[in-house]
Amino acid sequence: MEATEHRTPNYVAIWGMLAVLTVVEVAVVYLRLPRRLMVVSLVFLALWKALLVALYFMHLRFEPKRLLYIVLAPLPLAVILVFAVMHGFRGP
Amino acid sequence: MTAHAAAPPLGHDAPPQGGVGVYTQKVGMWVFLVSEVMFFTALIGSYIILRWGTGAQWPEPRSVLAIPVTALNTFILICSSVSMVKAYAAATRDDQAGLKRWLLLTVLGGATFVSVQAYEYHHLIEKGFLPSSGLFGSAFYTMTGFHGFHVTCGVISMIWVTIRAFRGKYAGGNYRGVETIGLYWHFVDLVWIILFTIVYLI
Amino acid sequence: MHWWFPSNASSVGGQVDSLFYVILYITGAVFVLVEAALLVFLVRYRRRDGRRATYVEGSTKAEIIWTTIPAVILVSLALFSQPLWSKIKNTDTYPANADRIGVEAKQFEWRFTYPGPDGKLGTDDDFMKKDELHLVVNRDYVFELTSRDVVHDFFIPAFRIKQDAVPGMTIRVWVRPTVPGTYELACAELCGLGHYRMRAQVIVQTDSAYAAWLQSQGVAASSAPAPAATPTASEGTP
Amino acid sequence: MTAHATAASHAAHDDRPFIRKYVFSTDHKTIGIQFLFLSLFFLLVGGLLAMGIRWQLGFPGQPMPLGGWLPQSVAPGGVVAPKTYNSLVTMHGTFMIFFAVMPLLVGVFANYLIPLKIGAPDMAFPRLNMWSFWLMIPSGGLMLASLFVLGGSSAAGWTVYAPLSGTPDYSGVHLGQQLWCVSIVIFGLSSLLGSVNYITTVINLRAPGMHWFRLPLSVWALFITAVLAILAVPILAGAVIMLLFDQTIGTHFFQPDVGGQPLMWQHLFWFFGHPEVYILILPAMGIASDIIANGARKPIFGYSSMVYAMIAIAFLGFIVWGHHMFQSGMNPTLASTFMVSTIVIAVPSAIKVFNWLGTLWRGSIHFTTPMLNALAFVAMFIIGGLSGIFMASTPVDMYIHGTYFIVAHIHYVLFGGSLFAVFAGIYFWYPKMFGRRMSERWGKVHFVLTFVFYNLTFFPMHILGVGGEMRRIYDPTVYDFLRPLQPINVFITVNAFLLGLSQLVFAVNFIGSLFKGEKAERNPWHDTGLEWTTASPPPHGNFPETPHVYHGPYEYSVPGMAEDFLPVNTPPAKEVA
Repeated sequence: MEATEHRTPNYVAIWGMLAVLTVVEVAVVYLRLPRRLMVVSLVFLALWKALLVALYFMHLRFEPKRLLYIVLAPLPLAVILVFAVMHGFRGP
Repeated sequence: MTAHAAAPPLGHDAPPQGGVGVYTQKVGMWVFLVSEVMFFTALIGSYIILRWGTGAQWPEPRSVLAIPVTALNTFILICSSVSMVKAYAAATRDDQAGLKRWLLLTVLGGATFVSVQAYEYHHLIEKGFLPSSGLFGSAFYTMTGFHGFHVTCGVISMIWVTIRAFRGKYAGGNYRGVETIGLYWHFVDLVWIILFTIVYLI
Repeated sequence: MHWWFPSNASSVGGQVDSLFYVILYITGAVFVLVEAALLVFLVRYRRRDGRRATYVEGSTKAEIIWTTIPAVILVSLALFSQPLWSKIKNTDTYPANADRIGVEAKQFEWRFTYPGPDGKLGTDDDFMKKDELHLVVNRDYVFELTSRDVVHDFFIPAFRIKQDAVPGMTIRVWVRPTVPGTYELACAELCGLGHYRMRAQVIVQTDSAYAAWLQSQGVAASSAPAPAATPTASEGTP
Repeated sequence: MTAHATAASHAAHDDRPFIRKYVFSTDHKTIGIQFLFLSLFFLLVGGLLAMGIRWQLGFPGQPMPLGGWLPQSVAPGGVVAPKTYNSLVTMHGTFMIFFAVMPLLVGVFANYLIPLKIGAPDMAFPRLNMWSFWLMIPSGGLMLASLFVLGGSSAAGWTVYAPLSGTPDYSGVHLGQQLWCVSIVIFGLSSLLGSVNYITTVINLRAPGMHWFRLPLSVWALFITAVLAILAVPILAGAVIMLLFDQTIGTHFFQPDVGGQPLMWQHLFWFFGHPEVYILILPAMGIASDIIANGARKPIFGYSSMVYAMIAIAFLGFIVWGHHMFQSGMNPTLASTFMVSTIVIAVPSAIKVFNWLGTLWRGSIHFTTPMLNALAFVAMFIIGGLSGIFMASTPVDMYIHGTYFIVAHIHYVLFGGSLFAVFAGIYFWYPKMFGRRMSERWGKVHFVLTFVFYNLTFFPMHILGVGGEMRRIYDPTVYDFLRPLQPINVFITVNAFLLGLSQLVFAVNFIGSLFKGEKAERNPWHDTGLEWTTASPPPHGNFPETPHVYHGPYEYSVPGMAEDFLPVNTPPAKEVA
């Protein structure tokens, strides 16, 4: 059926990448980089890892587009919620 | 969820009128995961809001938590995700021995993760870091606790799937149950990747 | 009988009321038109023998019209509301020379802290009054609203002013009373057992009456230099 | 119930034992009917609590009729105590919203109608569906139990604002509030399982030919509602869990002592709470659309814009939550943003109202009981929608926020809107559910009484609100400026009691018709929907063979046809004949 048709990705390679990214993350923390740079790179690394899991392990890359719409639906709402609430508190 | 996986014969419930083009259990699981995203949004969002939106006092996570242990635990969870996807690949090839082996490894990985987390909690509580220890304590235990709860549920379902695999329920290319539980498993892994970064590292 | 707004006694109340009436007239007109159309249709197109319904699936033109008109009216209402809202709640626009009064809500009473002779809050000569707020007519006030326990709501119907008091936050509320008299301050957010009796008096008086009241409290009028009142003496008896 | 009357005819393929058939059934129809009985029970509970509230407001400090039967701690000398009053207000809201109106609309109609209307034999996950019902039992049971525990039930309002709800020292409620939280979490799980099912079923189990734009508006509405539920309810669950932890294990999420944020509770709650309002009104819109098209014998006016309007409402419903918090101490600039989004959401609602009017225009309106209730839905929804515009305007909201104006508004939407549609739906699909018809005459009596007393009860609340009367006030006569309004309160109370009594007509009609009702044919309302092409009540598995759909959902009075309705599964060849 549809899920088996796609070329099987090299799971071991992705596993290696995830492992390396985790090591890099921990290294970033202990490198004592400037705080802003550290936060940006950590967020970037986390998103990269999350995308690898979602695209290959959950094989979203190989799913029909319409399923993607369902999956992506909550993300804008999550962002709206967090940003609106953070801006909702008055300044001192 | 898994109980139904094998019930309808393949191709029976192919959507007649342009559904999303995948089988029903998978649609159901993804819809469920969408709601899980919102659940973790409430928890992770609260953490972000409390820490960065209100100017509250916040300790450096690294001064409280043991990063190396948790990094190792992260790695274990990632490994169990890989073994899960290998189990799925084995199921699609009808490689029954591989399926059983990889499922067992996945259960082992998940159980190890939960055990390490229990050890971590024990250690932190002994040190006097409790859910009542300020906002960080509150958020830390609620977020990692609920993630741990999800992993535990995953391990229990995974044991169930493994038992079914040993009974040959996924023979003949019937991979749906394995794929569906796998989606949940990878999702839990994905949430941990985000949690680890936000709670432990930043 | 008085079955409508309490009479207005603040500088912004009139504008709030006018906005209310603008919306009331618009929605009232829409209400009458739409419900009348509904009734007319119900009578005119009731089932009668020998007549069939006309097969109509829709009309893009009609739908565009009845999408656009409400959209225009509604958006202009929002634009119309915005300046008044900003004037009332945006703390940046508050008058700089306003008198400050601390308002602390707690279960189930209001505590008003007056700045005392030096005109500043947070100094030794502040004095506190329970459930009684004295204001001078036509003077700007900025209340510093806090809560000691749960969420309360500072509601003076005659001033058309309402603002939650949230524990952990200090919220500034501007008000300019315009009519002398005695009004009521209510808590408008469920705050526990005694919520319904969490009530205070707001007494808007002339300058001289206010000064006399200050005198009776053992505090000299803010204009005259006076010996600092001790906190015990200033603790008003409720 | 009455199912056994027809069950004999298809016993061949329905040999489930009693317990699988009527108790732990996985059949969506049985589950829908179970939800119906359960939620009508909670509607009764919520209604009785409302009577207590109204008595105290109309006649403060006077002993309640039958109040002497209550324990002295709850009602000393038959007079409602202040704490009891707060409990009544809280539990009335909780029961009505979570355990009456939401299960009535979603549990009953989504379960019963979706598979029948899209031509599916059952839900995608029947066993999960059964769980979704059976989780409601512990959930509702805990909520009921909380009324009887030491310290009383939750008394912080149905919005349970922290920190009042989070700290027993402030509210005097210990266990009751915790039970509230646990019950709501279980409720959330139940609603989640149901919603996953509805969404998956609509996506994947539609009969051949039933493409998206042939779905009846009721199915569209229920589908969109389920989407709202899976996105909004988990936020509530997360927030309630944090609140529960604040109470039990000493966390500080909403406790300001070490920097927790009471406002964050309000944000999370209303991020759920506003979509919840649409969860409660969208299915009503869908049901009303179906019944109005049927009653007017006309296609729904502007079908596709009705669908897009619902989608727009659903999306906008997620970005308007702040309008519940204009006076909460939230940044006033953010409030302005919420004002604009709130104003915008009125547009799709207006489109829907005009399209219903367009449907009636040049129709041939049959005043059946369901149609009368559906028309009342439209008429009342107009009032509820228009009164909402007052609140959307931030400066006006400053005055009417937290007053009876809000109470009037929510009851015009949830009672005048949702409940009239629920009544319409029950009268309409009762023959399909039970194989018997409810009495039309008594149905009309019930409608007239409800419509009149409903308006006499809730319309005057607008005036109370303009007069400044705060909601959730135990005794309004404490305030000088409210005392002149007291005659209105007395008037409302009298009418509220009459409104409550009028529901006896419905109860007798509903229960009596189960046994004595006239036997229903397959299609008593001459409707076009698929559910009417199968037996009443439908057999297990719904359709003897998978139906094929050839037409849109509202083909009424098609020119050139003898009949004034064209069932969706009529093959095109037959149509000519």
